[in-house]
Amino acid sequence: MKTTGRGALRKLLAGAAMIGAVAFGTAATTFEAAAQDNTIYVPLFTYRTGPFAGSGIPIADGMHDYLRMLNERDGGIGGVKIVIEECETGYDTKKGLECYDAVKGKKPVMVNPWSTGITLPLIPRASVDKIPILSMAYGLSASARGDLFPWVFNPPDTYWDGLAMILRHVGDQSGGMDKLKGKKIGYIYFDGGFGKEPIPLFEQLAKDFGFELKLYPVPPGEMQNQSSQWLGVRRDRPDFMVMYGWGAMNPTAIKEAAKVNYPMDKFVSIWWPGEDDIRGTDGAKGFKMLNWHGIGTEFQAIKDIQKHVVDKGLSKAPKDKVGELLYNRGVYNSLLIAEAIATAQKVTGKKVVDGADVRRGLENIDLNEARLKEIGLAGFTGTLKLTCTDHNGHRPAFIQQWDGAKWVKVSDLIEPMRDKVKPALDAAAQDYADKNNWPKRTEPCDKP
Amino acid sequence: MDILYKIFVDPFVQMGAAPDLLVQTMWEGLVAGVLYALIALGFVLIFKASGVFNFAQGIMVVFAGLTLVGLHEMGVPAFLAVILTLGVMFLIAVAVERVVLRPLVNQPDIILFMATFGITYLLIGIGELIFGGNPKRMIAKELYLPSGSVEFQTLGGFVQLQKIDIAASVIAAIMIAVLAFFFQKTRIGRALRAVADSHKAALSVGISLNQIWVIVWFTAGIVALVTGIMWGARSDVSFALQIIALKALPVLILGGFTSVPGAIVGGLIIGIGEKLGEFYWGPLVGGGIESWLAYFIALGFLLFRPQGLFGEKIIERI
Amino acid sequence: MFYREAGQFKTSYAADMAVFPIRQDRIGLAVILMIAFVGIPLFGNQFFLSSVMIPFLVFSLAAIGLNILTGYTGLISLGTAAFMGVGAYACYKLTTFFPDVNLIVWILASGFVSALVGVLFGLPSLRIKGFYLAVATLAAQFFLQWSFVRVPWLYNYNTSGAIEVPEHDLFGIPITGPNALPETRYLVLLTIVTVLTWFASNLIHGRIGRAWMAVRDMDIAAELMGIKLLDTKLLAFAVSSFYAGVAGACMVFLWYGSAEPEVFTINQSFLILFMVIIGGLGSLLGSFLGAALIYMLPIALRVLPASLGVPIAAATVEHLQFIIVGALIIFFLIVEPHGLARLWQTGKQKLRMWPFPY
Amino acid sequence: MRAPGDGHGIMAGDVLLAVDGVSLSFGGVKAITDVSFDIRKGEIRAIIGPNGAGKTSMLNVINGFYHPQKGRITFKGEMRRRMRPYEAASQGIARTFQNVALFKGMSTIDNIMAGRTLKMHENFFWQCLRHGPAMREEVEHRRFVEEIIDFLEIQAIRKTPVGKLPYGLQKRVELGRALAMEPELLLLDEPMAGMNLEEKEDMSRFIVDVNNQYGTTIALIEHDIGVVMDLSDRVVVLEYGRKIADGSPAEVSSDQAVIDAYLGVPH
Repeated sequence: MKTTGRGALRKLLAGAAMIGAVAFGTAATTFEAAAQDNTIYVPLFTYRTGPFAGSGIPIADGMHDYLRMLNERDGGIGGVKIVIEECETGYDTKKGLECYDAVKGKKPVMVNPWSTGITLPLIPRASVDKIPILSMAYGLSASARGDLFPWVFNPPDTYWDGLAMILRHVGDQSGGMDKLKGKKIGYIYFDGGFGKEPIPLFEQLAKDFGFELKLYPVPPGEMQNQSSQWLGVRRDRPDFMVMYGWGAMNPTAIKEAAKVNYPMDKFVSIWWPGEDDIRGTDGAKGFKMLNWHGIGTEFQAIKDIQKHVVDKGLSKAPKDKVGELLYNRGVYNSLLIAEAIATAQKVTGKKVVDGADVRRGLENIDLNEARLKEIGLAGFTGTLKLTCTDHNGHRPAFIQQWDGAKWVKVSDLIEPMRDKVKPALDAAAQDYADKNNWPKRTEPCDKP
Repeated sequence: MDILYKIFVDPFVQMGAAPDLLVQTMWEGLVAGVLYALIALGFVLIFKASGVFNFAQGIMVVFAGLTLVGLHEMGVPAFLAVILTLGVMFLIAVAVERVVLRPLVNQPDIILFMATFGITYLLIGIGELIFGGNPKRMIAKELYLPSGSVEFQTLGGFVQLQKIDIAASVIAAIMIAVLAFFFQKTRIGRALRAVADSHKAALSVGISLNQIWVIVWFTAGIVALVTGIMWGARSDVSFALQIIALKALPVLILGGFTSVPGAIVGGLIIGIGEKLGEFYWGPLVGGGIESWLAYFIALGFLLFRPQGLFGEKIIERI
Repeated sequence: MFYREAGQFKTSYAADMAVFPIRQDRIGLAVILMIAFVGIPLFGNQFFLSSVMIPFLVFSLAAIGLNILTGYTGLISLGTAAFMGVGAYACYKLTTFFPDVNLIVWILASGFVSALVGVLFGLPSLRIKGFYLAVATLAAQFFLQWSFVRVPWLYNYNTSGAIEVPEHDLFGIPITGPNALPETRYLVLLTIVTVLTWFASNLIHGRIGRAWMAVRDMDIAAELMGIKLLDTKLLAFAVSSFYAGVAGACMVFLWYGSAEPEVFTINQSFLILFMVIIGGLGSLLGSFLGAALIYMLPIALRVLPASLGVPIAAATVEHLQFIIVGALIIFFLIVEPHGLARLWQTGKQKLRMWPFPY
Repeated sequence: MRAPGDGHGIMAGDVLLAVDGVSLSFGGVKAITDVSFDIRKGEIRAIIGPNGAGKTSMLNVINGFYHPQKGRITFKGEMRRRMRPYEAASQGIARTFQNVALFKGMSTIDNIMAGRTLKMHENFFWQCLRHGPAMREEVEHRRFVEEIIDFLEIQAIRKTPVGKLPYGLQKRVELGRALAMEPELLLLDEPMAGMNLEEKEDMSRFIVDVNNQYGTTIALIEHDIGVVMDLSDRVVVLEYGRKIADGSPAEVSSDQAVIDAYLGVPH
């Protein structure tokens, strides 16, 4: 070995040792530091890096900017400032858990894992740590059952509701649900937990309505390489295609669909594609997806975001991205956070609420038209009312279609098939409870 | 018996029933194979001349594509961006030679192999730091790459070829021809081959090993850029590509690590094999077998011909 | 001055063959074990235990496994994460079949399942070596990961497609599930890791370890000396996969509490490989040092600038992490291919000479 | 050390190994063509010849690393056509290599201990614990290895990684590793290549001592004709893969074909 290298190396080692010592010294203090008494601490788990960053960045911006706007405009919620802190997960469970352990000591009022993989391990911990989980339209579908999962919330819809609504739309297009008989419906999905979850219900519905179900799984490593799946589509010629995709899978699927000349208006996706997934793709016009909130900046609250946050340079979002689909999805998520905190303040009478209070707040969320108007989001989304037993709401959503440049709402609100979804939900919840020796709910319900 | 029928008869019945689909499947496989082959080609260039198994080739593809698109997003005209990207790839080649290869000369192969893991991570980090981590759309139109498709009514159905795929195949073929010419006919090319045969021999004819490394890494960088453009035009430029790029490994096993024709043929076999496998046999086990089929094809092949299709038989000496 | 073996005479071969022949080393080890078993659980806070120490131990165990294969036997593997997955799913199945049997038994048993699978994928090592073998391990990585998704039996047909860990007790104290204290989980894991590290150290210093290293350094000579190549390589695959499997089971049961197939991706395999490279190929100590560096680096990166009042965006931290890990790999391969472990040795050597360096 | 091989009924002077009409080729290239010779128990047998004569290939055939296309090899009275290197080793054939093939990352002791692998049997379980029988076995073999270390006078480099040793010492360690196998037939491939005079003298002494003290049969390839003439009992000469002479050093050195081969008379 070279002696010159060794001298440098020694210095480096000494340096590294010092950095290490400082790091863990400060790690202890930083993570020990409890939230100040007069603020509410809301950690945001975000993923601005990694393979799913394309979707993660606008969502993170939307979540952050809405809460920041409340701070700037109203001085927080109910006069209490919100401490917003992002923790980068990279959509990686390992880092997500680390984020959770990092924020746990700072008395967060809730966590938003933004990954089903991170949500699942947190579910059992929530009740022990007294930190509610808001997994907005992802996570464990069965956690919609408030009586079994008092600390977990997944409004406004489960993936099963989403499927049911998509099939309703497909039925409408065919001229009635009874016309689905003998039809062929293809399902292209991310070959992991999220994409596989709806399959049992899908199969059930196929039996009930008499259509044939064709499955096209896309393995996680092959998201950009879907030609076999679309060849299958060409062979089977399904009358409709349903997609549950994520990350790079979405744009690739839209491209491939266009390539095989699949009629785009028969291709319906769950709520995760964003503008960036489709913009500029030839032949993507007509692609449909499910959604439950407004797009654009024509809402008072979003204008306030522009005024108080974006224009002041307090946002990481580029100006033209504000109001895009996934940005507004982030806003919706933060709307729920803020509403939960506000409701908790109302229910408990306290100003500085904690996790247990916010859990009650979430259970008492009542976003009616009047309230939406009050917070400057009239027409932004449908109403949502959660209860002690219903942590989801199973709200109706609508179909929007890509007109080549933007999303256009093309359907009325579609109600999910509660009668079909409920048994599946109950069975899954029961199964989960049985397999994991799930404890009974001890938290009392608030009287509405 | 039913299972045997499904494995050994039914797929072929399907092939016969819809020959247009069979042709289409093979075409898709061919196109995927061309792209695998292009990545493998980058591996082979470097392996031949420097004995380094360059794990970073896949990430060089992403990095080149990302740089190109990133520069264009910053307002650089498309073709100027291509030239600048080539400049970046050249800088990478120089940096790799200076920082990695030169200090590690004469180390065991496995050490150099692992060093390319380091290059991989560096490139991922730098690429994301400068250009951001989200997938980007390739500037295909600005580069006058064709879009749309041509359809042939044939075989009782139709076969549809994407113009970009045709372009990719043609460009790949041209590039291979140019590389072959470069290796066979030019002075530098001959020098490169001399290095491949024996480092000492190369030194004795007065060729600087360092220059040669820079040249091969730069050549591999050019191949990476072309691959990045073609692949990016098919899907997006994103780091998710690095997993697919690993498929170049089975391609190399099939083709042999030192053979350019091997890389091409290997790429096509893997590409077509995995598409046929996924399409006709995949449904038997629920699909998605594409993620591992290539590796199993390569493994099966290895057991019978460990040196690859075009590799020379290795005689072990002591 | 203080670290010196002068005056310590070995009177038997057994004493000379001890893993730590120098008294100060033995004292040092005892101190470290004391700190690990007593100090850390007493004084470490929740975050430190559950987000630093537990992951560190899990990765150390996996790194030991990979080091046995790559560092000691010279067979490169890119499939460590998949074998961890085998361990995790095996443990999950075993605990659902026989929920009343002590969890520790099943964690170890799942290592054996993983070892079996490891041997299966190690079989091609008869014909192929070097980079070629990396492809066999890639086949394992992608095939196994596919199986975790495609075989619903493995996850008990859960609709979420994930495996969840219910509460398990050890002597009446919960060691898994949300009610298990980080201290308990840490101590259970630490015990497993300590015992298995001791086993690994014993194997490496005996006949089997020498055979592995002989195969690594000069396989032809080893063969001509009567070391059966296939047996030796397969044993390395088996032991390595055993360690990876136990690490995987511990990861899901004592750390995550639940797991999706995406946990066991190739990126995790890479991460563990980097731990081994940076820590030191062919060094048990290196496995620990490498795991510490790679796992704790991002945490330090995240916390350090913030505490110094230099806020760095979360995304930038991620990117920097890639750059630093990449640079470290190259740095270590160039300056000290034997990694952190060798630096440690060198440091000790210096100490031995001190204060008279020549 | 005990004298090995006595139990097999082969007395000193009997044929230990017979090579009979062996031919070996790689692809189209012939390495060895129809070579026959024998090695008697207890003798030092030299194989000489110009570069590329097929000497090393011959050793590789004898210990099973190459499989000849034609011919037979009889060792200790057992005839065979194919044999795995493992079998050759377990029957008592050990060797050293032209370019030192030590285990570079291991210490001198571990290298020589590795030579004891075939003699060690304690199972995996005890190996894990490194106590009880495994430790007893380890100590027992360590004692044996220490004898070899004393014999070869390499006590000082016991714990040095062999990659750091000078070439001459590496050769010595390699001899030690082969001796650790307690072979009946020891194949030495250019044991003195690249050594200075003093080192050669040492190495010659070790070879003679091994042969005398333990009665080990030795076959060696060597370029230094002087050494060969001094050491060996009988010499076989190869050229272009064929045997051109066989006999005592004196006979061989006066053979016209051998003189031609070494002086390079064109054919």
